[in-house]
Amino acid sequence: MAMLNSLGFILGTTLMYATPLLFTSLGGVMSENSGVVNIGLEGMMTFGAFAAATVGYFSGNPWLGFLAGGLASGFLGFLHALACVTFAANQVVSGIAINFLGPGLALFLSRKFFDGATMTYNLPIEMKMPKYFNNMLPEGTFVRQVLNQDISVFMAFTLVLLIWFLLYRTKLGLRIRAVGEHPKAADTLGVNVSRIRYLCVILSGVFAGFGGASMSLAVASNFFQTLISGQGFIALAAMIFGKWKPHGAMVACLIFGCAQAMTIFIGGTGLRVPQEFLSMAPYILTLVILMGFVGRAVAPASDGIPYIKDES
Amino acid sequence: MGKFIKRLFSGTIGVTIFSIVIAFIMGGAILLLAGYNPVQVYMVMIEGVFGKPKNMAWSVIKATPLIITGLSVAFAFRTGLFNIGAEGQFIVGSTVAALFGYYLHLPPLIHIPLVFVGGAFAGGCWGSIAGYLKARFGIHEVISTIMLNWIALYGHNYVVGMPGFARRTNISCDIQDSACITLFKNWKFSEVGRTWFGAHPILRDIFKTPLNSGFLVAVLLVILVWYILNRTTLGYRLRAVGFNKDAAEFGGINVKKSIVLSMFIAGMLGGAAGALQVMGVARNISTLAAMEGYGFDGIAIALIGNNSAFGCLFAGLLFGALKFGGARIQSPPVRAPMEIINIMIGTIVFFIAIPRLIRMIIRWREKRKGDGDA
Amino acid sequence: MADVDFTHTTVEMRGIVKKFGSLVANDHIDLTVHKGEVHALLGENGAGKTTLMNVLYGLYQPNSGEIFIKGDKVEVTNPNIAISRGIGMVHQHFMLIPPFTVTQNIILGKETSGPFGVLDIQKAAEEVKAISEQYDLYVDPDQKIEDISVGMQQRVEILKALYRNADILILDEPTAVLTPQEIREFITIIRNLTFQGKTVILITHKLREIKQAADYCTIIRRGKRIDTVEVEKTTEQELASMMVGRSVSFYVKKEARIPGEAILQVKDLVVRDNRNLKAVDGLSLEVRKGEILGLAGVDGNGQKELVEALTGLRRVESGGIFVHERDVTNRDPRDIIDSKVCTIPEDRQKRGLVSDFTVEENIILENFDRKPFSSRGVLNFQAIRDYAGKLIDTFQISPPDGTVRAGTLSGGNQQKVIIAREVSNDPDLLIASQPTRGLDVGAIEYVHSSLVAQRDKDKAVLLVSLELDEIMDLSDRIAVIYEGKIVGIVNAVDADENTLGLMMAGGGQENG
Amino acid sequence: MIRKTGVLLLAVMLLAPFAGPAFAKDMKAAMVTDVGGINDQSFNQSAWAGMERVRDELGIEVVYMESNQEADYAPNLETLYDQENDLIWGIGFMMGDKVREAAEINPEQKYACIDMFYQDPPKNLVGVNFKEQECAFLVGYIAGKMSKVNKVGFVGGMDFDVIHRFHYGFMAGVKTANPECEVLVQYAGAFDDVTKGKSIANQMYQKGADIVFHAAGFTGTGVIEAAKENNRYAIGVDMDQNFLAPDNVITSAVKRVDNGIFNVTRDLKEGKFAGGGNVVYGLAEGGVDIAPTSDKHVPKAILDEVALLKKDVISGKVKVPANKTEYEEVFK
Repeated sequence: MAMLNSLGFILGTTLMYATPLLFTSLGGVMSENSGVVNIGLEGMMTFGAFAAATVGYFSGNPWLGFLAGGLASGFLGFLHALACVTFAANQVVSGIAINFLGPGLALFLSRKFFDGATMTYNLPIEMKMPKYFNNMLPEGTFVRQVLNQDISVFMAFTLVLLIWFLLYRTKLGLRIRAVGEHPKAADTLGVNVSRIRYLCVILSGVFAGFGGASMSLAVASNFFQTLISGQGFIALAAMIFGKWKPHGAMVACLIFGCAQAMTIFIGGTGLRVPQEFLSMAPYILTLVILMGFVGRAVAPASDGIPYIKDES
Repeated sequence: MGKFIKRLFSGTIGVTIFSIVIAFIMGGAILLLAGYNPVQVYMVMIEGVFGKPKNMAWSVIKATPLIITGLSVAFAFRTGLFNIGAEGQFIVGSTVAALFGYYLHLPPLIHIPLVFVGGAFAGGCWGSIAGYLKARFGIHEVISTIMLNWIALYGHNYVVGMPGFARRTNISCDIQDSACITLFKNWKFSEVGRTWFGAHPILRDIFKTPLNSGFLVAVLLVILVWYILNRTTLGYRLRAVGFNKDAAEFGGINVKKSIVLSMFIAGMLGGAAGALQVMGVARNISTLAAMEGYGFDGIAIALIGNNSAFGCLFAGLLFGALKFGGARIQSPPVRAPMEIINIMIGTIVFFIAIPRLIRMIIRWREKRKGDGDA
Repeated sequence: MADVDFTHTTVEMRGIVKKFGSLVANDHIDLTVHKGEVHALLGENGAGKTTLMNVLYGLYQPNSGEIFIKGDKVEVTNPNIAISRGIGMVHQHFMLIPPFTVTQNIILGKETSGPFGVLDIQKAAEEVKAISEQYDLYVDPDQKIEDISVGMQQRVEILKALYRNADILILDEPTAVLTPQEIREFITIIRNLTFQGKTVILITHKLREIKQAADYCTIIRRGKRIDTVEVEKTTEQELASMMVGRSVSFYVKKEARIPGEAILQVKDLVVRDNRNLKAVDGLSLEVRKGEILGLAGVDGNGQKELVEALTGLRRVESGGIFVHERDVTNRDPRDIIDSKVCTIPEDRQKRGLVSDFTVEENIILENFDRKPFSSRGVLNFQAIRDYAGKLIDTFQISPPDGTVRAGTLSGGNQQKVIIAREVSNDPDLLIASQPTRGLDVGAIEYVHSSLVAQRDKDKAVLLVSLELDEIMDLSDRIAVIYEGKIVGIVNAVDADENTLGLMMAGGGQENG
Repeated sequence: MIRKTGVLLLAVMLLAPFAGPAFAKDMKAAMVTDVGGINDQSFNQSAWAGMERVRDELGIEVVYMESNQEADYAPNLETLYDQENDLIWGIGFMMGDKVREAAEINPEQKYACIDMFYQDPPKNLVGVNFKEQECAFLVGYIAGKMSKVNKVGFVGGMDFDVIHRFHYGFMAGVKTANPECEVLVQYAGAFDDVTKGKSIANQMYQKGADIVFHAAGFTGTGVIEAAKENNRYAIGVDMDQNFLAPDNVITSAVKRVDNGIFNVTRDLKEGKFAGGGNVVYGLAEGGVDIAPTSDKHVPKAILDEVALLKKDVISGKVKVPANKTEYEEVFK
């Protein structure tokens, strides 16, 4: 029973940790499959977390907040697309810019709306993302321990399915991947490379924003300066780890979340492991897994290369 | 002369200057929209940087580690690697410098270089881990350096708390005076020093800051990096690998070794920045709750400096000034959010990313001017 | 002759001008193509043929000029418009996506899909199969492009156009990668297509093909249309001088020589490719002092892997490589260069040059850490500049300035930089892999004479090329590679295209 | 060289008259926050509340500067020095050393630092400390009394002495109220990791604990989130955190940083600046307490017992342990 309880806790916590990463990672999957490197996920996630918490607070509706988080980051995604697609920018540089702009704007606006504070006001529980399954699952059972999650968790995993389906089973997905692999080939067949890249990069912002929103509206109940601190980069790593595939990213996020959950679990047992070593474990684990099991990851062939029509 | 200026502005430097100007305009617009007087804000910033000699000293102090982390990122970029890990290398460098600085008891002439080299070497080793992982396992350096940053952070926190090294909660013991590079560190607190400085208030003001020889080291490193990259066979080899590793391999260059070596050097620079910060400013290390951003600022600096060594020097000074001057805008009379600085930095980098836009504008202007002349 | 319908012009382009910055790629070009004909566009590399066709296909917008398709004036602002007007284009560098299947590549942009854009790949595959049967272009719809042969890939490209109901097919340098037999087959396919009412525009610089396949030929030189001629009424020599603007000799002058002892010996070599298959499978050969050994073969039969193994870039699984009877198997590239083996790599951009380096810097790529170019780890710029200047003079590299970025040079001059670098190392063995790919006639002549000069200096030369003409013109002996093995070695004087072609397709006698 | 020095000296002499301090008119006080920022729902915010009281009640002009990283402490202190404040506060022990350095360099300027106990401070510097263990003791007592399952939890931010005071004070309180009650303890290793705080608390609740006390900054807000979502109880820290979850935060171990700030600044105005030493605020001085909103959830009977206990602590009859050694001496 105790074993099952522990397992329930670890799985449940894994899901909680993985969710914001997963949304953001899927954002990365979208953008990079269309051939645009998005290192600005961190900035987008931060801005999304802020916008979600703010709109959530003022509207009292978590769904509006969640959407606003996506839209706000979608705006940053638009900027990134503008630079990378229209102006053929160096995509890494533009991403770095987003990483300064996102948090900068978030904190600046936060001070404007929240009385000089770099954090938003706390949301009461009824203004947070709901837990629909809370009451359906019987109290104290294993299933409940695992699945007693915010709705955002289920949304993230549904999104994995949707994006997998989109990329590998639909017309649009075929075109997205074609544009990421060989934009010129797609162009010669009348596929509008710019439009598809715009769409994907903006969507990548939207998903990163959802990732941020699932932090500020579900895991926590407000936005503050260090809420995201590095998760966007972890999500980026997870996407590479997952070989640029939605299901791969999901596995990577789960592994990462599980490492975090294990950290907490071990910290709660009597084992005298220094706190710092527990905290660094997930990162070491990720490196070890990359060394041993994954091998060389292959990005979409044209990932990171601007497509310039007239200079072939 | 006119031709020279024209060439300057259509080149990379022109793009950079243009981006900085746009950033100030954008920053101003945002401040205006938010209800602040941008002119006043900028005046406070400028006054904050240039108003007093000691403020300039502060800007230089702030700039010192940033110049070097910028160099670290730029060096890696020039050799085809993206070093997001300058942050971690900085942390490792500062940790080892603090340990060497505290536990070793040596005369300053030996101690100072030893601590510096120790920190730099540790940073180098940290960096070369990422290089090795890339060369041996093909792990992208972006992932590995992100992971290594966090590992460095927690390792650092562990060291801070080690019994015997922790002076009090969350803060380690100070390094020995013999490892300190702050100018007149003890003398300025002594009776004689105070009396002398009392008579020379401006110098007193300047040396009140933890002004240290770190900036000189930074300038030397800038020259060294420039020299290595452009004048030595080592630089030639690393750049060849950076530009085109297939051709380099074809030409008989050992690509894997070069990747490790180049991450080692980039890491050494990151570590050196950390060591100098400990030796000159902080004198101890303390528990980090989150990344401090030296490495991430370094990325922006490398980009603004166009990945050239001297570019990093100027971009670093710009950053130092923005950071020190920018912090002043939060106090009266303007009370503006200092995050405007990050927005401005982001804007600079953003426009640097799109030189095409700026070139288009320049071309368009020239064309218009040409039409006007005709 | 096909049924050319002179009453209908299918494509008419008038006064097309296309500029890239200051470069005028197309300078008021006119082109008229009639229904049912094979119309060749002849010109050197960079003459502007492909640009003109990209304009017709909507990939580029012309600065001025008009396009009429089937009598209607059309603004072709993007490929979709061209496609809807029945134009299909097969590019020289195939526009195929390697990890996609044949079907996915063919339907991209015109997908068969159900509600919500869900792909119906099954139905699409059937459609692909149907068309491939209709035109006798067999492909396996479910295979990935990266797993099929180049000839097969070309069929996929043609099917892509046919799938879009193209009746005007633009084929850009379609035969560059084919064996003589495949070329013959290909010409039959083209003929077949015209019989079925299609019009074909053939971009090429190969005169023989024009003679074999085309009805009309428009010659373009430096962006300008020189003339349009009826192929039957002209000679190869005439076409050539119109293309180059002067009379050219196809014949490479070369004295007979008696080769000396073997410099390079390869014994039972086995090398695996990127997919871990045996690309070189028990290959043996010898290159002797004072001879050019030409290695003929269809692309993808292990040439690339062989050269990579010889230069130390790829691991040898078994067998041995000996230079001057010294074992250099699995040595690193440095060692091999030091044993006086130099290489002109097949891919200038990828292997040959660091395009962001200056010409000077590229010239010392293999010697930068030696005196006089550096001492104690510090580069000596004066020595580098002097040396580079000398080579630039000797090899007539243009522009004659060592400080320009190598990437800004023309293809021919880039190749000259590589040749200058390799030849001036004074190698005993020179490996030249596709040394003339993508070069114009002048540059090709230059490269050829450089290779012959090496031979005449009593060096050994291994020439790997996909162009059979080149191999036959230059080589003293010709070895044919098929599926990683040498299937035959013949003396050049005894060689004829037919037997070589047969051997290249795997039909040759055993190693003699 | 000589000429250069000469020019420099000339410049110094010319500029010297302008660099001296101007005459202060009204009194001014300022504070530098640590990296948490001004509205951290914790002690920076509490400190600023104290400053605002100083402004409202004493008519002293007040300002603050926020720090983004450790390297900001010194320049921020310097900027405030330039603005001629009468008293400059450093908030948090992290900047204790920097405040002391500033005080030594600028002997005419008065400084104070929260949570910092100085050895031999100069005359112009005062360290202001709190007996966190005393308020933690009281909330521990409440937890011990209110736990229905004899199991409560403590989540610490980072492993060091201020947090140890909370930790062992709390343990002592719990054991005093109910020796049978088990205390689950876990440190998060961070003050800013909400997810971690939430997971740790989740685990504690899952293991059966019904009340969790945190001393963990933002990490602790995660603890309160977990309480809300699991519908259990949590105990807040530093300020009255009931507003974060009115139904779940039963009480808070309040550290009256605001009172500390107010008192020291008022003393300065009245000419009684306690420079050259430290002041320690405990229950007796009103420096720590339990939250005023405690009566919403805690039964009157228990609050009455707490009131008695408070008297005993103040009178010294009950000695509250502040670290592990002291704790083990009492509860073995």
